[in-house]
Amino acid sequence: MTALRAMLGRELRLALRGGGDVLTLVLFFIITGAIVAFAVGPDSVLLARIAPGMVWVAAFLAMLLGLDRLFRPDHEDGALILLRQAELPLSAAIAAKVMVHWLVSALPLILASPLLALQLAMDGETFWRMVASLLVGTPALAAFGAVGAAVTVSIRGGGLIAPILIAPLSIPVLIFGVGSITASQSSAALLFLAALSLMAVSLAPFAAALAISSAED
Amino acid sequence: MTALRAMLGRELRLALRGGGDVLTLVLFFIITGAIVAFAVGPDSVLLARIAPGMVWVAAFLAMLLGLDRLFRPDHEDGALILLRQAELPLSAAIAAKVMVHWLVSALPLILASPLLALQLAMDGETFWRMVASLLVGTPALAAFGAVGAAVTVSIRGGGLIAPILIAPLSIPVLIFGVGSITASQSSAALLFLAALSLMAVSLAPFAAALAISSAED
Amino acid sequence: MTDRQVFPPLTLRATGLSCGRGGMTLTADLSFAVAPGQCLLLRGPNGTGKTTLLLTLAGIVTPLAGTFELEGTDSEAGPQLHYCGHRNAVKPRLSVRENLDFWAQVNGPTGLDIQEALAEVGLGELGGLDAGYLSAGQSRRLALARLLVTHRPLWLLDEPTAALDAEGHELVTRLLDRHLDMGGLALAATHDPITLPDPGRMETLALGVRT
Amino acid sequence: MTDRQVFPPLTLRATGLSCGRGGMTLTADLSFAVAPGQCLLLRGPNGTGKTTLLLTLAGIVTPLAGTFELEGTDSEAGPQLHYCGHRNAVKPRLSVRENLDFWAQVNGPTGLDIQEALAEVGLGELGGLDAGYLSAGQSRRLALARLLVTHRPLWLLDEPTAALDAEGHELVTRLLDRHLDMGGLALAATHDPITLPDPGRMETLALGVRT
Amino acid sequence: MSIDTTPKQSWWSRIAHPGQFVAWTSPLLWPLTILTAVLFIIGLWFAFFNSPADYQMGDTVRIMYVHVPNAWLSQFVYGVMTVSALGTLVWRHPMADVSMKAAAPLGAMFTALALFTGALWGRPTWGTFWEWDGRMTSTLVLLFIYLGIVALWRAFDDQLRAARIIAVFTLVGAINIPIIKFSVDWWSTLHQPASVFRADGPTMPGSILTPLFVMFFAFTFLFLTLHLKAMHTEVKRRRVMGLQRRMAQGDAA
Amino acid sequence: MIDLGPHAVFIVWAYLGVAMTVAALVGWTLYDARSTARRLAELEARAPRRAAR
Ligand code: HEM
Ligand SMILES: Nc1ncnc2c1ncn2[C@@H]1O[C@H](COP(=O)(O)OP(=O)(O)OP(=O)(O)O)[C@@H](O)[C@H]1O
Ligand SMILES: Nc1ncnc2c1ncn2[C@@H]1O[C@H](COP(=O)(O)OP(=O)(O)OP(=O)(O)O)[C@@H](O)[C@H]1O
Ligand SMILES: [Mg+2]
Ligand SMILES: [Mg+2]
Repeated sequence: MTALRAMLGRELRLALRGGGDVLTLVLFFIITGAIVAFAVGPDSVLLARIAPGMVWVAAFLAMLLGLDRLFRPDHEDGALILLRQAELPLSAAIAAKVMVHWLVSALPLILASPLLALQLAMDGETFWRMVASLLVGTPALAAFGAVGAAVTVSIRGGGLIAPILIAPLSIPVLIFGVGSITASQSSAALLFLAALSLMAVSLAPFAAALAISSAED
Repeated sequence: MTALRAMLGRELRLALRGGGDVLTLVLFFIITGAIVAFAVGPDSVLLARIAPGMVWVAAFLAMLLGLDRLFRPDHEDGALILLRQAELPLSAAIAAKVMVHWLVSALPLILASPLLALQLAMDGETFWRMVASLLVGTPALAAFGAVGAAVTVSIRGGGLIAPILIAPLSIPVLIFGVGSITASQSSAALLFLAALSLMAVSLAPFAAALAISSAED
Repeated sequence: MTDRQVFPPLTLRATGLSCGRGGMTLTADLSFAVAPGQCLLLRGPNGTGKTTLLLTLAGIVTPLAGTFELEGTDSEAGPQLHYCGHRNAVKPRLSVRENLDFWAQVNGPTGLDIQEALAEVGLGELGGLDAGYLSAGQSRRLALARLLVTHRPLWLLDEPTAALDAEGHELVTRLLDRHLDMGGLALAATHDPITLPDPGRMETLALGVRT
Repeated sequence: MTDRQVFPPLTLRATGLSCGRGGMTLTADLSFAVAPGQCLLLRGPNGTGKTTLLLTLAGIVTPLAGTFELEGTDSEAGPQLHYCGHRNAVKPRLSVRENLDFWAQVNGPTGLDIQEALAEVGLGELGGLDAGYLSAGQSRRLALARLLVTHRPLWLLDEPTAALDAEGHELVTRLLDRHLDMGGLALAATHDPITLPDPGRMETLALGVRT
Repeated sequence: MSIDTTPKQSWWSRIAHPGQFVAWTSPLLWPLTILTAVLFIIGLWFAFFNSPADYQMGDTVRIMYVHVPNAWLSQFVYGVMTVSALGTLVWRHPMADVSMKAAAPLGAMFTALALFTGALWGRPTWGTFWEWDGRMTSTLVLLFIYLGIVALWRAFDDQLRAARIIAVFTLVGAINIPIIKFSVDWWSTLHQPASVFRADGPTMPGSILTPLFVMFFAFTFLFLTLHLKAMHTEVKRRRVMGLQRRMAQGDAA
Repeated sequence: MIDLGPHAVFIVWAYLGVAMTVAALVGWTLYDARSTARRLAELEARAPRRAAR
């Protein structure tokens, strides 16, 4: 337990001391909203129509940005080899990483989402549904991202492959995420999203650990 | 001259031999298009409206994704120090890097743009305007990105400054880029974009070189 | 650390072990046994597969043929070895103490106290410093301190003395000697001379001469 | 390489030089001069500022006080020095030959031919291999080959023998000796003993004892 | 961490050794090729000369004889890859990763062909090449997954090491594909009121079923043949890479 | 040839496209097999000592 706490603490410190990563993410998220709003023009009906989708696309793309930093630094300075020999199981270490990844790359987006809602002329009720759907759905994105990053970590310079691998896998998250904002049966979609997140979060650390421990050096 | 050619060749090889080869990037854009369709829904009128914005967001994202690989590997394995002592001026080396960055992260997008246009239900005329605007505008993104990456790599904890630095520079590019696809005075926007790119590309290598060479190790 | 023989008596035995990278055999058909309190030095020119052998024993690289086993461990016990490779796994953004503390927690703090371990490797006063500021030798010392904060019977050291000064060489010898005293095992690949006070504890395995 | 004294007679002179990192003085008030054909060995425990001094002379770190100068260069000439640091600047994705060729082009191919240089450092047959596959010592050899493909009078070597085997130590000695023969200058920070055939060419600067 | 190398005298170990696998399965190649060719000839003859036009879709029903087999194979090949991935991860069977690698580009091609023929069929029947229909869309996603796997194989320079990692990803994909299918169905019914009709009524007359089945087997055997051949090539390619590396290293120990 | 009705273009294109792709794949498979076998033979001729491993 203390080992897991130590892992969480280390990851958080590394992520936060690293500096601008979080800010880049948030800025990217907001810029995406601004650009789309600009492209569509001042048609608030249309904007509101596309808003749920755009929020999810922006969130998905923003979460891709931090992916390469999940395992690569540890791979390159030899820490990943040592983690494979730690008392703490590798999958637990990865679970901690996924959690911190979510904390530093999804949570800031959710906190910044009011700005996006404003840009995309979202009404109050939709806004709250969006917050709920992001809260419930982004863990799945983080988990899939971890699998993608783990699979590509031993590829030198393979930064772009991970997004390609996980984008098709993330489509259900996107569909249910958008569905839980717009659809008439939004609560059903939200439930599904929750189930998906739960499954992804509970399985991904093991898959990622398997991928990492079957990579040589 | 041969030194510059060697630099270009090395950067190209490094970029292409990694996982980030052109096929991967092309795939990335196609998948981005599909993601947008999944999120917004299969309504071709809607898709066409947001298409210009999405194209530029995708381009921006692709450039951001590759940014970390611009100077960081060279910084970490000590090559950046050696480049400061090379016969080839550092700014020339950086210019080569920016050029290759554009070649591997913007050009494939432009090549893949017909597929993106298809997915997002763009009409023929818009498509050509998009190609023109991407061709003219992406160099500026690459150049600004290089400055941001240089600042980040050289200043410890300078991570925080970089995004704040790039964001205000990139937003005009994105706005004019989108403008030159949609707006009625698209040729004016395109001209502006060209001026911006020209300025950015010619100044950025010097700014980046200054940032790097004023950093201690 | 005060009591000797803290480890159960283990023996590392390899029979017919062939290691290699990318399908290419580097060290063929090795058989050796390392008894408790014994240190095996791996020697050989650059590129003969010392690192590869250590990685194989650490379970990172799959052996091409043959087997090896740490006899005497009960299967319940967790990882039994420390690998200390070329790269130090030091995070520049964390302080020296945070770096070490992290590994102590993650591996189980069964060994020395953090501060003691830092003092032992000569970093006692740098605990609060950002680890990115450490010199090459200091980073190496920090990596060695990791071996001290968690007791594990088998040490796999890859050029432990790299970047260390004369005092650092002594430090490595001292640490190794104490580890063997406690009944530990060690394999060390090195180009520098390492001489333990009791030469009977050291054996040398010279890997094939190439290139 | 056949003719001796290919470099103009240069002298590296430092007067009252203080180097340090982050505002903290490490080596205070150094004065020394290195004449053509001379090698200055920097010695001292870990963390005393050998690397910092070399980086200062390479122009990467600004000195805290004092000056240094390479006397005898005309200001038109490009960079006059090779810095060979702890890290090897070897790109894993490029082949060994491509790696070396790149630096030859970028620094100006005024020295040995690529293949000759590789043979010189003992990598003659690995030219086509992906550099990521090189062992630690082989990578170091590749870094040393970079010094050979471009002639530059001043060599700043940071632990040149790190990770090298016995034959590699000889290689470094041989390369240094030949460089001094040609009228070159060298500064080397090292923990290993380096002995040139002609001891008159070597001087030692022991840096202060800290921590 | 130990590897058992004691020889087992079962067929399992006979195909476990790459060299023996090639020697053992090579005689199968020609019969498979001939069988495939014969099936194609019969199937095409049926498809063009011995089957009626559908009363509803007219002659376009003939596209079905290439569409459905490809669509089926697009999923079957993923099944083959999944089983191979299990073989790599669970049984560490050396031929499993070869099979996995050889199948990926074939699967991508069959999926692409399913999309292509489907699109060409959609135009006359639905009046559009592309509709965001559930089945079509999930096939598109499947294509992305295939292409991702192909890209992944290309990105690793050490194919032996790549196999286990890619096996993990293949299995993750296998879990996810049913979810994708389901979610896409849900999505398109959500967005699209019943504008799409499907002509896959259960009442297919036998005269249509016969060519369908023959073509179905023809394509399946085509896959088996190509897969086997590609596996042989892959085994040889690995030996080439091993030899090249050894040669690049000079006289290895 | 039989009459394919009003949509002959689509049918013909579907079959042609499938045929061309399959042909290309078969061709590529054969080419790949041949060139790999040739390289293997070359290498084994150059390094006969280690031909079998
Ligand atoms: C790009 C467009 C299309 C794609 C990706 C696609 C994909 C698929 C898939 C995945 C199957 C299931 C195969 C199996 O499980 O064995 C299938 C079967 C089938 N498709 Fe398509 N399809 C497309 C267009 C069409 C069109 C336009 C029609 C006809 C109007 C059509 C008619 C059928 C029929 C009759 C079957 C077989 C019946 C069945 O398995 O239920 N498809 N297709
Ligand atoms: N991933 C890899 N794939 C193929 N060959 C590799 C790989 N990694 C290393 N090698 C090769 O294996 C050989 C041995 O490497 P290793 O690192 O084990 O040597 P070493 O004995 O530790 O040498 P050193 O003393 O220089 O550290 C080298 O010749 C290298 O080219
Ligand atoms: N950026 C920095 N800011 C502040 N202090 C630093 C910085 N970089 C290094 N130091 C400190 O400078 C000191 C000397 O570092 P340096 O690398 O020069 O030592 P060294 O003599 O080369 O040691 P070694 O033999 O271990 O390589 C160290 O004590 C280190 O803590
Ligand atoms: Mg080694
Ligand atoms: Mg140093």
